[in-house]
Amino acid sequence: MIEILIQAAQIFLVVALAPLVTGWVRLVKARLQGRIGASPFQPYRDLYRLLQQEAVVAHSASQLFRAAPYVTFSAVWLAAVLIPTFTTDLVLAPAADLIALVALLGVARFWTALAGMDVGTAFGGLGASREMLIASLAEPAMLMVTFSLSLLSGSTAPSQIIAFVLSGSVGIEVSMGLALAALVMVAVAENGRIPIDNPSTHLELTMVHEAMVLEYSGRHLALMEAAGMVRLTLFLALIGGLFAPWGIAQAGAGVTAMAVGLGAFLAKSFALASALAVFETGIAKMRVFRYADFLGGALLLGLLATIFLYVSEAV
Amino acid sequence: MGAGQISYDVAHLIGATVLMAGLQLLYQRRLFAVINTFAFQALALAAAAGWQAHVQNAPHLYVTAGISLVFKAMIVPVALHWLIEKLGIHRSVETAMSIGWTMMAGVALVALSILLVLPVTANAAALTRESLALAMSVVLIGLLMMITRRNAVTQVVGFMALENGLILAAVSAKGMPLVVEISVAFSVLVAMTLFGIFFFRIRERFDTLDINDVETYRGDRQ
Amino acid sequence: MLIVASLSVLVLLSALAVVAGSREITHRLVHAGCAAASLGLLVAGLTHLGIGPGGSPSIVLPLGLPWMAAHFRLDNLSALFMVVVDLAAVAASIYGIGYCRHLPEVRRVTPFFPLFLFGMNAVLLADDAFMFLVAWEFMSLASWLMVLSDHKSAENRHAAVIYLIMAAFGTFCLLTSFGLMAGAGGTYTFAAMRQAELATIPAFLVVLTAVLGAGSKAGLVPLHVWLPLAHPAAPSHVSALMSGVMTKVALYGLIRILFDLHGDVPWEWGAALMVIGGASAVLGVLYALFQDDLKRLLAYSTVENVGVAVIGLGLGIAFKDAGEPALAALALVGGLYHIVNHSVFKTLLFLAAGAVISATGERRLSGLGGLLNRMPWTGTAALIGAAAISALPPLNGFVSEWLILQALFKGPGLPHWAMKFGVPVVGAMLALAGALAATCFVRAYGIAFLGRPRSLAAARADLHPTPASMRWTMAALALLCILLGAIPVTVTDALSAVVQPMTGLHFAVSADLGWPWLSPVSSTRGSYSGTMLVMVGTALFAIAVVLAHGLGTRRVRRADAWDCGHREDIPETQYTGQSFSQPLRRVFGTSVFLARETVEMPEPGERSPARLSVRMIDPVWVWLYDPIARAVNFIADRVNRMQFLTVRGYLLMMFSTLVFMLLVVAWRQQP
Amino acid sequence: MIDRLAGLPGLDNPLLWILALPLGAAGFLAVIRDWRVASWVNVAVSGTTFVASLVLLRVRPAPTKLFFIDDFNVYLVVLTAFVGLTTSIFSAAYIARESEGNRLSDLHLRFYHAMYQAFLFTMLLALSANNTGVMWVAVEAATLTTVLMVSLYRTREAIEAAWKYFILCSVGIGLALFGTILVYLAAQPVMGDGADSMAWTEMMRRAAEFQPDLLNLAFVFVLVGYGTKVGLAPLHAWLPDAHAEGPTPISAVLSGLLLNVALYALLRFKMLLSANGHTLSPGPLLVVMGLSSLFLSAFMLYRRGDIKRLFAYSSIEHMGLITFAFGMGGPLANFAGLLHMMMHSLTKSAIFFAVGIISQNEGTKRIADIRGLTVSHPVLGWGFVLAVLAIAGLPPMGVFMSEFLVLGSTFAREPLLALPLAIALLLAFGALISRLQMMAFGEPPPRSPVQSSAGRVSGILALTPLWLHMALVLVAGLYLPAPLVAWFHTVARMLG
Repeated sequence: MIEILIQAAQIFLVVALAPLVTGWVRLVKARLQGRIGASPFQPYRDLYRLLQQEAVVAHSASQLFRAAPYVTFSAVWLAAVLIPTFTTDLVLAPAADLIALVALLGVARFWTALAGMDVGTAFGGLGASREMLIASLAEPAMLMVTFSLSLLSGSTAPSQIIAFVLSGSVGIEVSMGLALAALVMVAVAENGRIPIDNPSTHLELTMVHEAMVLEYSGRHLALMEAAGMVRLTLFLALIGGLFAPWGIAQAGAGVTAMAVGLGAFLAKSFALASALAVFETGIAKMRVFRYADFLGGALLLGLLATIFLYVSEAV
Repeated sequence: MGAGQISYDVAHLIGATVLMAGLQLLYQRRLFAVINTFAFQALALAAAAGWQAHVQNAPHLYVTAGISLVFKAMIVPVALHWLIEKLGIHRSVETAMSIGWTMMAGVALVALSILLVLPVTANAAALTRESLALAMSVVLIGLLMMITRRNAVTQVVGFMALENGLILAAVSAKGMPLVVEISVAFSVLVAMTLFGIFFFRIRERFDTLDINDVETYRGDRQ
Repeated sequence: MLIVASLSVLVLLSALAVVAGSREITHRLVHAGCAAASLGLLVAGLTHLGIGPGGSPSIVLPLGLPWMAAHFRLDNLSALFMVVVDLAAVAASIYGIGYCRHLPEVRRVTPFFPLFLFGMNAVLLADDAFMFLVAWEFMSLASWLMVLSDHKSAENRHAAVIYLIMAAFGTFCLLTSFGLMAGAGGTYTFAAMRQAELATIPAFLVVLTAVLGAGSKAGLVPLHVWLPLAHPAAPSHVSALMSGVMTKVALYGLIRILFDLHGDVPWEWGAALMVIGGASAVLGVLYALFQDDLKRLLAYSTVENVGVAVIGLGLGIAFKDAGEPALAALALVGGLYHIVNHSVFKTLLFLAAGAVISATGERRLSGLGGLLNRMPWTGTAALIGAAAISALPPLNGFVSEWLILQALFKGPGLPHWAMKFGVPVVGAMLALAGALAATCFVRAYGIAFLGRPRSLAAARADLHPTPASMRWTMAALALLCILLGAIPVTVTDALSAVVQPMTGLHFAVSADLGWPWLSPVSSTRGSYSGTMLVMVGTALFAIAVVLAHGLGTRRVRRADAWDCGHREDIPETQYTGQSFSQPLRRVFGTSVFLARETVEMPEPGERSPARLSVRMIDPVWVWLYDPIARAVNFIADRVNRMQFLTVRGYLLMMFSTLVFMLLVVAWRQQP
Repeated sequence: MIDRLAGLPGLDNPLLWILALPLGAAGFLAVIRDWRVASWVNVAVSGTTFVASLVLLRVRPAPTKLFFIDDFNVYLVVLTAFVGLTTSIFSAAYIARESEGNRLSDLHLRFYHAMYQAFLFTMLLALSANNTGVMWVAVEAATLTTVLMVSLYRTREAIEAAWKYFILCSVGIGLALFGTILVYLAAQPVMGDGADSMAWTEMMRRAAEFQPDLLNLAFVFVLVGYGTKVGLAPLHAWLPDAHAEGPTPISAVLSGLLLNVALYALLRFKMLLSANGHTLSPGPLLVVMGLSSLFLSAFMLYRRGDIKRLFAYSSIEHMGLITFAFGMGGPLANFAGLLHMMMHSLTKSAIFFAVGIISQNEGTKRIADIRGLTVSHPVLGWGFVLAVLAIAGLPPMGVFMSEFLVLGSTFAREPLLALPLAIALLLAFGALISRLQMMAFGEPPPRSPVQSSAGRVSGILALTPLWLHMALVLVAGLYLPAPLVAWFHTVARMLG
């Protein structure tokens, strides 16, 4: 019974928290750029406003165009539901390990890209094409990260990995570092942040994600935006959970532990969000055809991470 | 035994003559000489057959002797002379390989056949082993002649020399039946060859049927 | 009994098609009959799987080689593949009832279609090498004739000849394999081969030739060249079978030899197979990414999926040789699962392609577009198929890839250093292939079914409604894609029963979490449950809908596309297949296919449009096949001169042969 | 003379009829004026000969001095009689069509029919001869008759082909005779003078005592001699042209029967060697010649533009395969060789039937000009496709079974030899299939098909043999009758 409640809590926590995290990132960026910036709660208002507006759908659009936002959002949400945030003791956790998480994000991407192509405008295709280019390199990188983590901990389930890391049997592993680096790069790419993509640009030739959702409006756009926010939260939670799991509540922990876990989770998330903001402010966006190098690098890091395990085993 | 000795010597002598005639065929430069030499070889063959008939007292061999005497030693040479006149064939032998080399090759073939036959026929009658070696060399020389001489006539002669060798082997194989049939069959072949040369107007060589058109047909040129 | 009946029905049907081929009803009748017959076979296979392990006794017919009759036998493995084959066969046949009307040369298809089905089933049932090869060639022959059915186009004839030659190559290879296993005795029964003790080198050759032979039919790189030519050339429901099923029959042959007849294959071969599989997967999907022809794209993606399955098999061999039956079973189950899945969604996609072609008469992506609005059934089915083949949960494609990855992640546990370092690389290849597959099918589906029609034919697609038989088959297959993904555990249990004789271990893929949870080896290893995902996912979807509609409005207004304010209604401005794959072409094409882009800009003031032309060369052709062809031509030219010698020349050849042999004898006779 | 007459079979002996019928018919046909009657008489005689030969399956006549029937030649005799019959049926139709075009005068046709029967006679004689000399004479006579028929059209090409054929084969025959004499010399010391030491039945019994070295020598000559007639490379030169230029029925019997007869002669001598046991093994020589024929023809196939030459070369290929099989020896390979002899003669003659009709319909022999047969003439076209697929070695036709056995057994014993074999077969396969597709599929050339009623009748008449042969080959591919298998096994054992 209690597990069910925890799970339910998690389900709504991620959705509730996601806009705030995004808002926080924007705020920090604004401050770093010397602006006052909107309040971190602005995203909630934006989403609500969009929900109120009527949805405009192009004549040439098909049913897929209207279904896509819901599917995308629920896929990302489902992924976010299954990863440990403040506790590893989730009923649904066994339903999907890291591989399945990657694939769930893939579902969201699949639909978004198709939706981008559905109206039949040049920009939609452009966005979809670039998005898939990024994905087809980022996804393998993510899987290689999973590979090395599962080699290290003997499991692909996040909860198990966290348990393993917490057990302290892992020292300072080179491969852990490499995996972390790869995961961060993937996260940047997946969430369409600088240097891969600029979430706040509408400069036509540099858009990726924005170009796909260009035709959306009203609640459809709201769902797409929300999906993006949840995805960001998800990745922050993942990085924080896998590589700095301290404070997270283990199975069978009491309420206090849960509270601690929640606090730790929020702290980690906002810290990482701030870090992201700093990072984004620091560097410039790269040209489309450098993506391959960037993400190929991530893939190779992931591969190296697995290889290094034997090196450290061998010595 | 004496008689055996004598019969052996004579047979050997005649066989050797046939072979010599064969080698001489390779040596000739003029068509008529070739034909005459061939006639001489046929004569020798007839003698060999006759002698074998006498020795093995196998009467049917006299038929073979008769055939080679009448048909090969007389009719064929005459026919060839007539052909040459009729078709106006060049009188000189075109060689694809110089006389000297041909002779050497011929000798080598003789050596080869002796090398092959003599050791293996140890238990055969002495009579046969000698003439078998001779016959084989004649056969090979005939084939050699067909290859190294360009004229139609010389090639026919080569073929007939080859066949003389076979008859020689046949007659000297003690008590071999069907020799007559075989020699008859061969005479038919020879006849057809001559007929063909005449009928198809083969002036120069087997290869082209008609000298008039240059490009000869060899089957689906694409 | 049922099997024999169904098979004989098939033969009779083809006879019927020959006799009464002139009437249109015959063709529909034949296809219906095929559906019934293959349904019978399907039932037979399923019941046998239901009974559980232990093959039925071998049936002996007084056919084939006189001294060893013809043996037939149905064991779990063949039963599984029988299910795979006939599932697709039923679908294709029913589809054919409606589809055969659209065929240009239907009289050249119907007679061979039943024979094709017959051949494939016979391969699975054969229990001796002779019958196996007869059926194998029979299968090739029938499909060759159907590839040739539209024989007026030179392209198809070219495809057909290459196909048949490659098939013959494969047969010769398998013949070698069997010949070596049978030994000089000439007892070609599988039972005898299982007992055969092989020395090192023959054993090596057996596996090598088996891989070459089965691989060439399954379309493993670099023996895949015929596949993308031949599969598209056939009528779509035949292409579906060739691509979705015939390649599986080839894999059956591979499994039969490597795991059953030969028994103990060394791990090096496992490694080799994994590398081949990885290469096929990546190259296949890359080829597919750059195709403009819808059916050829699907054919290339077949190469990829076969590669994925083969990775599983190779891993299975490696684990088995390393004495890890549990993991071997896991890998094999993954491989077999992928085989099942691919047969379903590849059939579905080819059938959809067929529907598209018969509605629009257009095979090129660049001529399609906007079909989802005009062909909703086909569009929806194809969408599910595309999602499944892109390995998206909760559909079936994902489950098999998940299983193979799970096995792969254990690969570094193998004792050999080659594997320790090789497996991660193969893993990367597999992951890359999966991601690229998603891209490939986003492209294919997006260009063909979404956006605005790129040609008049595509715009008028709704004027040619798809016949019911076609629609229902596609719907059924799409449903199957979901089902196989939603209840993975049920499937894996059946598969592990099939795998048991191969690994000698009964192995529950849902270890200790119980039914809906797919948790191989142990519950802490990582687990997956399609069932749960479906349930929770739908729940969340519902919540999302309720939230969005509850908090906001439900009003929708149709308007022109905004497109950043550029108003235009020229469909040509859409992204095309070419432009979609252009970034990836820059990334991979230049290195793999030596792709070169050239832009011709018109002179200033000229009206002619600027052109971007892309040249890509297929390395396999350039480096492997062209040289062979050149060599053959060269030698043929030289040899051909012997046709034009003079009589004297020929006599010379005779003479030298004679003298040569005499010399040989003289030499050999020296005491 | 007396002993020779004693060699003849008695009236109760089916063999007498099998031999006497064609011989008599040859004389009779020479005097029939009307070719229509003649062609039907031809069919009738061949039919009765075939029936008579069927008797051999039941009663096995006792061997005489000159003639005998054993497990080996019985099936060849029946096969020869059968293909003789079917070919005569085909030839009736073929001649009818030819005479429409007035390519052949009545005199030529009389000559043709007479020679046809004479040819059948010589082949049956060669097969059933119990005496090496008689066999030799028969083969020589067969050469002569066929030479005359090859030159029937009197075109330059025909005459040149005939000439080439004549010269090469007479030389070959000569060498074969020398080999025969050598064998006699090997036998004579053991078994004394006279016909006994030329009779197969006698020689086989006491072969072990013969002098091995002499047999080696003999076999070389026999191999080159009869090998020329078998058409083994590099002695093959006469074969393609002779097949291409003669009337198609003759090409059919040449490929289908004459090559078999020559091979049969060769194999008899091989049996002698293996019965002797102390000789050098003839296997290597056969294997080498077989492989050379396979490769030569495989490459030649790629350059052929003439449909009849194409299949002539494919005959060389298959003879090479058979020779290879016998060279490998062993129960499996020998069995396969015997089976392949049968399958090849059925299939190849069927192919030539088809080719004959095709070249008559299209009015050309150039492959490049033949297109879309399955469209323009479905029954003929598909029959042709079936036949070519069969000869290419695709199941379920019989050729596949024999090729399977040859390859399988060779791989089991000599993988290094099997590899080139497989390569050559694959090469030939490729060439045949590509040509087949060219001819059978694609857009047929625009031509108004002029089908006179007579033409249609003769068309059906011409197609029956083709489909009959294919049916047999198909059945044989799936099921072989037990007695045939038993014969093959005994012969395979004799061949060692």
